[in-house]
Amino acid sequence: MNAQGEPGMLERAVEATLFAAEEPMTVEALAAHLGGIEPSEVREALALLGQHYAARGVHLVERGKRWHFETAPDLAHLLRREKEQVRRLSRAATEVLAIIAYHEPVSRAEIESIRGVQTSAGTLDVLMEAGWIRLAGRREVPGRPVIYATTPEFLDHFGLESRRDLPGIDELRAAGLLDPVDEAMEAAMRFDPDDPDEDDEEGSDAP
Amino acid sequence: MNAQGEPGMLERAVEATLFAAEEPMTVEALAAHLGGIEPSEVREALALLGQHYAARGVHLVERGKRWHFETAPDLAHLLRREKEQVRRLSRAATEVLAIIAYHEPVSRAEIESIRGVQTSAGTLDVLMEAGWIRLAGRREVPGRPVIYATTPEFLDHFGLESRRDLPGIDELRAAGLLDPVDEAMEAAMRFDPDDPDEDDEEGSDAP
Amino acid sequence: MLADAGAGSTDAALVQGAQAGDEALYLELDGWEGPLDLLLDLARRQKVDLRQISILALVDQYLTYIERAGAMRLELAADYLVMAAWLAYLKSALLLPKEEQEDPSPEELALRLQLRLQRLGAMREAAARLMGRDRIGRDVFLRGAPEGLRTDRKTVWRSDMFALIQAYGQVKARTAPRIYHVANRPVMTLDSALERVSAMLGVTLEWMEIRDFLPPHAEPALRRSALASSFVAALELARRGRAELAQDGAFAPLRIRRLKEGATA
Repeated sequence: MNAQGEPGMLERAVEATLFAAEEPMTVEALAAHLGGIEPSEVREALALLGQHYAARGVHLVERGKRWHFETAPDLAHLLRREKEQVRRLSRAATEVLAIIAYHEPVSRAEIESIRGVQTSAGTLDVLMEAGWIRLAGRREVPGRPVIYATTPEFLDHFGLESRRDLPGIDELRAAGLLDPVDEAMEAAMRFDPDDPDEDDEEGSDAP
Repeated sequence: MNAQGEPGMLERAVEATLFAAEEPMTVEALAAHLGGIEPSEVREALALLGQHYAARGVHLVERGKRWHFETAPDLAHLLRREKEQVRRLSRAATEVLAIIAYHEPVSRAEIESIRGVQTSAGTLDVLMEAGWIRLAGRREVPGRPVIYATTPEFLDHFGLESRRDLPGIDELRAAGLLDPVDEAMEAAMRFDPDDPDEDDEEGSDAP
Repeated sequence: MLADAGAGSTDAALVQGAQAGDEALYLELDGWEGPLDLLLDLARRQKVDLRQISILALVDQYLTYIERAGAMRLELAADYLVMAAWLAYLKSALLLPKEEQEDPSPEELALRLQLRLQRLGAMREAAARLMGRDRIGRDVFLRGAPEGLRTDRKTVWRSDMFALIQAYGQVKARTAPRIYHVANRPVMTLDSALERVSAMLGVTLEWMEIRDFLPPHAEPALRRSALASSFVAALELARRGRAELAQDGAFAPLRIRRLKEGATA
C-alpha cells in the first residue's frame, strides 16, 4: 500500500484470495495459488493487509500459520443477535406460578396435588426461563424432591413488594375469584380447563 | 471514514455484517440487523464503504437493491478454480433467459414467438432451478398464461445493479426491438403504407 | 432454382460463400434452434445489417441449404420443411406482378420475417453479452467462508397480577370440596292431581275448564306444576274412558267433563 492508500496488485490479489477462500490459507498455499511467487512477497502483502484492516470492521488474522479474515472482536456481537419475542404465559403455567407463589417452597408433587392435574416439566422450565421461579433446595422427605420458590424478578414483574402483598383467600372470595360459577363459565367459554393436555403446550416431556 | 482513513463505527459495523452475511442484504435488513438504525445512515455508510473498497481486491456491490462484497473482476484470472462453478447453459436456455430478462414479464408463447420454436419444459426448469427466473403470476388474457420474470439472484449472478443495466437494453428499446412484431409492423405500415419501392429496396443490392 | 430467382451476383456470391462453409454448417444441423434460427444464421452470412438483408437472397440460401440437406439424406424436422415451403411461396409472390397480390402483400410478409429475424438477432446478441458479464463463481467470487449472521429468538414472558390471582382462585375453586344440594321446589304430583281431577269431575256433568281444577291461591311455581300434572291427569282419565276433553283451537282453554257411565261401552 502506498502513501495514498492505493493497494498494490499483489496486496489486492492476496486480499481477494483470502476473501474467497473456503479455509484459512498458509503463506505457501497463497504463494502457490498466486502463480508460484516468493513466500516473502506474500508475507509482505499480508503485513500491509494486516495494517490496513486493523482499524476496520474485519480483521486479517493468523491462526496456526494460516491466514483468514474475520469479524473484528469488538463487533462479534453483530454475528449473533438476540431478538426478543413477548409471549403471554399460558393458563397452566400461570396456575403453577400462582401455586408456587402462595405455597412456596413447594415440590412438584405438591403443586400437582393442589392443581389436581399433572404438571409437565416444560411448564416449570418456562417459569424458570422467565426468571420467576428458582430451585429452593430439596424437601427432606423420602425421594428428596426438588422444591421451588419465587424470585425477586417475580415480585418485580407483578408489582409486589413482597409475597405478603398477594391477596388472601378471603379477599379472593370477596372478589368472586373463588366462585365456582366462574369456573363453570370458564369451562363453557373455553376448552376443558382441567384438561391435563393443556400442560403440553409448554413442553413435550409431559408424563 | 475520516481524512486519516479511520472508518466510523457504523461503517465498520456495516462492513462486518456484510462480510459475515451468507446472503446479500438490503439496506432495510442491514438497518434492522444493526439494531433498528435509520436506513439513511446505512446508505451513508455503504457509500463510504463503496468508495473505500473501490481500489481494493474486494468490491462492495449493489445487485437488485441488495448489497454484498465480491472479489474485484480484474482478479478473475487469479481466482478461477480448477473446476468451474458456473453451470453451462445450453444455447436455448441462454436465449430464453435473455428474452425473459429483456421483456419481463413474458409468457412462454411470447418467448416462442420470438424464437420461432417451441421451448422445451426442461429449458425453463433449468433456469428456475438456477434461481434466475420465477413465476410472476398470470397474464390476464384468454387462457391466463403463466408469465415469467427474473429474480434478484439473476441480477446478482450477472453483476447487474438492476434490469436497467442489462447490456444494450436502452438501445434495443429505442430501436423498437423489444416491441412485438405486430406493433412494429403497424408502425412500419403507418410510416410508409404500401411503399411501392419497398420491394426494390429488398433487392437493391442487385446490379 | 437459383437461376430462376434472378438474384444478383452479390447474392449468388453469398450463397456460394455459404456453400463453401457447408461442411461445418451441415454438421451443426442438430444445433439449430428451429428454422428461424437457421434463417438468422444465413442472414448473418450476408454480412450486412439485418435491416438491409435481401429477403430474396435469404430465401434462396435457405432453400439451397434444405435441398443439399435432402441430397445428403439428412433427416430434417418437419418445421424446417414447412418453412422451406412457405419461403418458396413468399419468393414466388415477391416475383409476381403487383396487381395479382393478395392481402397481406408479400412485401408485408417479407417485412414481418425481417422484423422477426431482427428481434431474434437482438436477443441472441443480448444473450451473448449477458453471458460475457463478470459472473459470480466464474469471474467474481463471494466470501468463501462467511461467518453467517444468526438471530436468536429470546422469549420474554409476560403475565399480570390479575391473571395470577385469578388462576389461583380457579385452582382453589376447582379443588375445594363441594356440597351439592337440591332445592325443595313446590310440586303437585301426578297422583294427587289424578285424585283432585277425579274428585272434581264427580261434582258435575258439565264442561269445566281445566284451569278451574287448579288450587286457587297457589304460588306461581306450584301453579305451573299443578297445571302440568292436571293436564296429564286429564289425559289419563280420558284414556281410562272416564272423561272427555275438548279444545276450540290451539292455546284455547282446555275443557273437560265426565263421561256418562256406559257411554264408552
